[in-house]
Amino acid sequence: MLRSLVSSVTTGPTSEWAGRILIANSGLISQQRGRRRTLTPVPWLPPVKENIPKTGVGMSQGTKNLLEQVIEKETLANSTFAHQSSQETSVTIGDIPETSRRVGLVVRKIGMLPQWTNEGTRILCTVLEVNENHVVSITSPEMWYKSSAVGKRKAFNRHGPMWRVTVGAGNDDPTKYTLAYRRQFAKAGIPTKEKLGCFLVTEDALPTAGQALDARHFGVGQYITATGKTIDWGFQGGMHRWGMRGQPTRRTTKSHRRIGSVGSVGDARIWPGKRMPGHMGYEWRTVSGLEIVRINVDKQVIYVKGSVPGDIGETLLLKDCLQEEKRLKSGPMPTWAPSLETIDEEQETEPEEGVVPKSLLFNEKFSPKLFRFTSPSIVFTDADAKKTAGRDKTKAKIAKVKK
Amino acid sequence: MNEARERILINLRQSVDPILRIFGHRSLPPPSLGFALDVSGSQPVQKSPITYGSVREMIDDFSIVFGVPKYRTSKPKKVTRKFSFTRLLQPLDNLVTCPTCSNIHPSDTICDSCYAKVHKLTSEIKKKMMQYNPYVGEKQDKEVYVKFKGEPKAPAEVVNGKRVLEMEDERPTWFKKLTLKK
Amino acid sequence: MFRPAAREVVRIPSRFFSCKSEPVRAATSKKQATKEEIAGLIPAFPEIYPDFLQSPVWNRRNALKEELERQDMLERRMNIDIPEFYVGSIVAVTSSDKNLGSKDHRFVGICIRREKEGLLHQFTLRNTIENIGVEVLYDLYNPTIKKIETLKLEKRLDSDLGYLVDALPEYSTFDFHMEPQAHPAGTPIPVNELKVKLKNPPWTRRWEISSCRGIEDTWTQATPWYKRKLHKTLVNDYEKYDLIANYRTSSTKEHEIYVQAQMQKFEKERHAAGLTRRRILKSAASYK
Amino acid sequence: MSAHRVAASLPRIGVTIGHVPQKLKTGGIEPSRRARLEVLRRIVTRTVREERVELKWNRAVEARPYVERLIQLGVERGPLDEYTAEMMEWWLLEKDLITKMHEVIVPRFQNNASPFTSLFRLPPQRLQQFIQNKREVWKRYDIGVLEIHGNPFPPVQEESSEQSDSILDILLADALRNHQMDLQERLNSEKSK
Repeated sequence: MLRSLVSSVTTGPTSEWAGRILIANSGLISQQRGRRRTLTPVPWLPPVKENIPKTGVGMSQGTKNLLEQVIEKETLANSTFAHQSSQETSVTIGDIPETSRRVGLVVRKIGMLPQWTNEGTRILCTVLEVNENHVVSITSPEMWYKSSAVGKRKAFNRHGPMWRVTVGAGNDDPTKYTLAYRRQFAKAGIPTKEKLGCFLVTEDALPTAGQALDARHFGVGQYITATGKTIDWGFQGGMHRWGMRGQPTRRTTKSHRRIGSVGSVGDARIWPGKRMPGHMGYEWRTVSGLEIVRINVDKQVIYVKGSVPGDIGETLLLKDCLQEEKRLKSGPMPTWAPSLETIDEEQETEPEEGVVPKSLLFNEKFSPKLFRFTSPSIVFTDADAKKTAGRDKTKAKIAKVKK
Repeated sequence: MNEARERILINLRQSVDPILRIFGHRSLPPPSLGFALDVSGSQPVQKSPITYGSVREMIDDFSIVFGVPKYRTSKPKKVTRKFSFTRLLQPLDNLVTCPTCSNIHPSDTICDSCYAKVHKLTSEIKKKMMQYNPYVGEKQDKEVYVKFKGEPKAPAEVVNGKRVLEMEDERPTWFKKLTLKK
Repeated sequence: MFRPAAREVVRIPSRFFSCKSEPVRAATSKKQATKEEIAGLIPAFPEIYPDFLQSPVWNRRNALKEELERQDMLERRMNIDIPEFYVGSIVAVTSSDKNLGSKDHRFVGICIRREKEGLLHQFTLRNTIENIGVEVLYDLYNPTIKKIETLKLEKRLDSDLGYLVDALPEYSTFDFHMEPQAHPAGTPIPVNELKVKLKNPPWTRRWEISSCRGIEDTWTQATPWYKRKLHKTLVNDYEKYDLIANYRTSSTKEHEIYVQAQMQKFEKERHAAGLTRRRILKSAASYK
Repeated sequence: MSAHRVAASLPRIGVTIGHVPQKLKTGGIEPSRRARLEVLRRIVTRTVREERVELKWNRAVEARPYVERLIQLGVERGPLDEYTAEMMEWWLLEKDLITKMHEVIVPRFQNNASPFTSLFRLPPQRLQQFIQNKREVWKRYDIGVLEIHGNPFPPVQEESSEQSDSILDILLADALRNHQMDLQERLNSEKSK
């Protein structure tokens, strides 16, 4: 009786979030009660692409080409229309109050590459591509509360009423998707999106539906939170999945990577939650407190210091970091808009001799501590050497004579 | 559920009784048929090696081992399991008709009746191609030109150093002149 | 921990093989521009510029990331002259270090390994100082490196001289004050067919089964214990015949032509802007 | 100081290559990577010998890039290259096929790019395997036809006629043209605004 009660509690849809205890400190591998990987896909994912038998109908090559041209023109029209509509929205660069939450971006991890600081130390950065983000829909807390189970928990939480903003990324060929899926984009007047992501946004930072989001939504030097699915390792044993130590290679027969005993005799059963081999990875994980060191505006690419969950090519949700000392004090509210472009432009200094003219370079924003590859090699001064020479560890510590 | 148990009992009795007679020297009075009662009124454990008075006792002893259904499977579920193959098989939705021989085949494959003709002629040409005598030093080191019966001798520049294969029968109408794809 | 074939797998398709079986006959396409049409191409591009190749991991070959990385690499090559050197050439690197203050640190050694692609590219120099073997691993694009000189430009029989660790010290001792030997432009790169004699075993690796061509006869020196074990060792020399496994990790001609065209464009822009006269895309063997 | 010739890298293979190498099994050899290469070796030899072969579909898909790569090696580097000779010698079991490869097949593609072969799929065949005490055992085969271009055999598939005259096609083309004009007007009005 007890077992069936326990399993029904944990497998119910509402409980899969409740049972989730995430301790995000470094070393401890925290274990989650209840189901870690929901079998039902996340609600905002597009439906599995049905195999619409394209060749079933005798479409000649000419018509197919015509169809592709029309789709391209439609995507162009939608994005220009969305771009213009986001011109008019009122956007200010102001300080962000404590309680407000801004919308985030849906990005794709495209790789990792090293950057160097001005002191010559190496930083391994993750490169994230912001691929044509548009706001798809905005639902008020009341509507969200009424319409969905997730809304019942998240719409009115301890941080106050939260609006749900869905952001789409990556224009895709509409013939791949069903009409029901495409309807939400037609309503917002934006091209069909491949990936969707949801964010909790407060009232004062609400964007408008169909608004284009830009990489400059986040500033350089700001801290962000990255949420995504971890790398899918498949079925893995206890040693790799939970870091168990396994058994010695010698003097044991057929058990070197086994998990060993699974409980004490007295229990006569195995406790629920026992760490065992099973599917590892491909679960939602959040890494917060990642610093942005560089933003390439032309290519809409963000360089983030450190690593993010997920494999290369996977999608991530980027939000502002909510940790107290790393919180964003001021930035574009509710989001970046082209109208801010004129303000950011530094005054145009006439290029002295030897400096690379702006036309040859990407339009990029650098963190002050980052080494720019256009400048010559780093040269240290004697002062740097003295600064680092701390106490000479070889000599004994002698008490200072108090005068 | 009970008729399943009865069937097991009958089968077991037919196979086990002769064995019992062989080594079961002392037959205990057969306990009452009520299965559940047996379990509650069990006698004190005998020290002597276990001998089964009757099949019934043997089944009672091993019944712990049998898996038993926990819940009663409903009628609709039973019927679906037995007769629902029509629903399990999905209809094929990518069938097309071949423009030349109007034979139906999946859209991502070629038409098999057309290919049968091609296959027959190809294997004939292959047979001809393979007829060379390697021991005399003949090798497959030249391109092949296929000449059918009743065709005029091919002009020199087409054949130029190719190996000509003489085919017995006519050139089929659907096999147009081979245009060299360059 | 071996990831289940995820090293090069993006997503395992639902059907076991992912070949779309459209029955359309494969169109025969013309050969692309042959080498002569694009002027200034270097045939030995993968050997001279290993850092500009794509990653052997199929999953990491992302065009946008490569383009951004290449932009940084070319900027860096405008500020420091990175000479042409191979595994087996003797190279001198002067770099600045925070703890040394304004003094420079210069290390001379034979390059025994060049690995990884893009900004991560690393090369290892080996030398014996006071008969202690020293191997220093440098990041090619580390901004603290001030100068790289090739003192002797030559190749060896192998692309990885890891066996110098077990070889006699005389093979990896090079004088710090050795003056550079200029390589006559236009002549092919010499290949030093030196066969190295190893010290007595125990070695760091089982050189007797490795396919290194630059080692003296290892079989006679190998210990009998390993010789007895040889028939049990998993010998998979047939893997070199797997054409497609090789194709998955090697670079393609189209990519090389594209990268060289990008480098030429970058070079032309910088020359036109009058910023520098340095040439990036150059090769000692085919120097015109 | 001999300077060995630098081997230029080969162009891209224009054929779909499966993400994961298939585990091909054959009798006699314990299934391993070696067994897979042996199976592929036999298929490549037979393909070069007969220029059009019918194979199991998954094996045809797996072997096609290997045939392409061999032809590419012959076309790009020619018979004298050391790596090409080694590969040809290993991959073509019957040694007279090496001469056929260099004399017949490679000259066909001197100025052609990668797809040198075509692969067609036959509808699934249901063939009787054997009869076991009055019970026929049928087996379902997915067959692929792998062929090298320029072979003397009749073409498997004629060039499909371009213009399909189905009514739906005509209506669809017309609707698309109208939609295109509307979009054009909308864009122009936007620009003018």
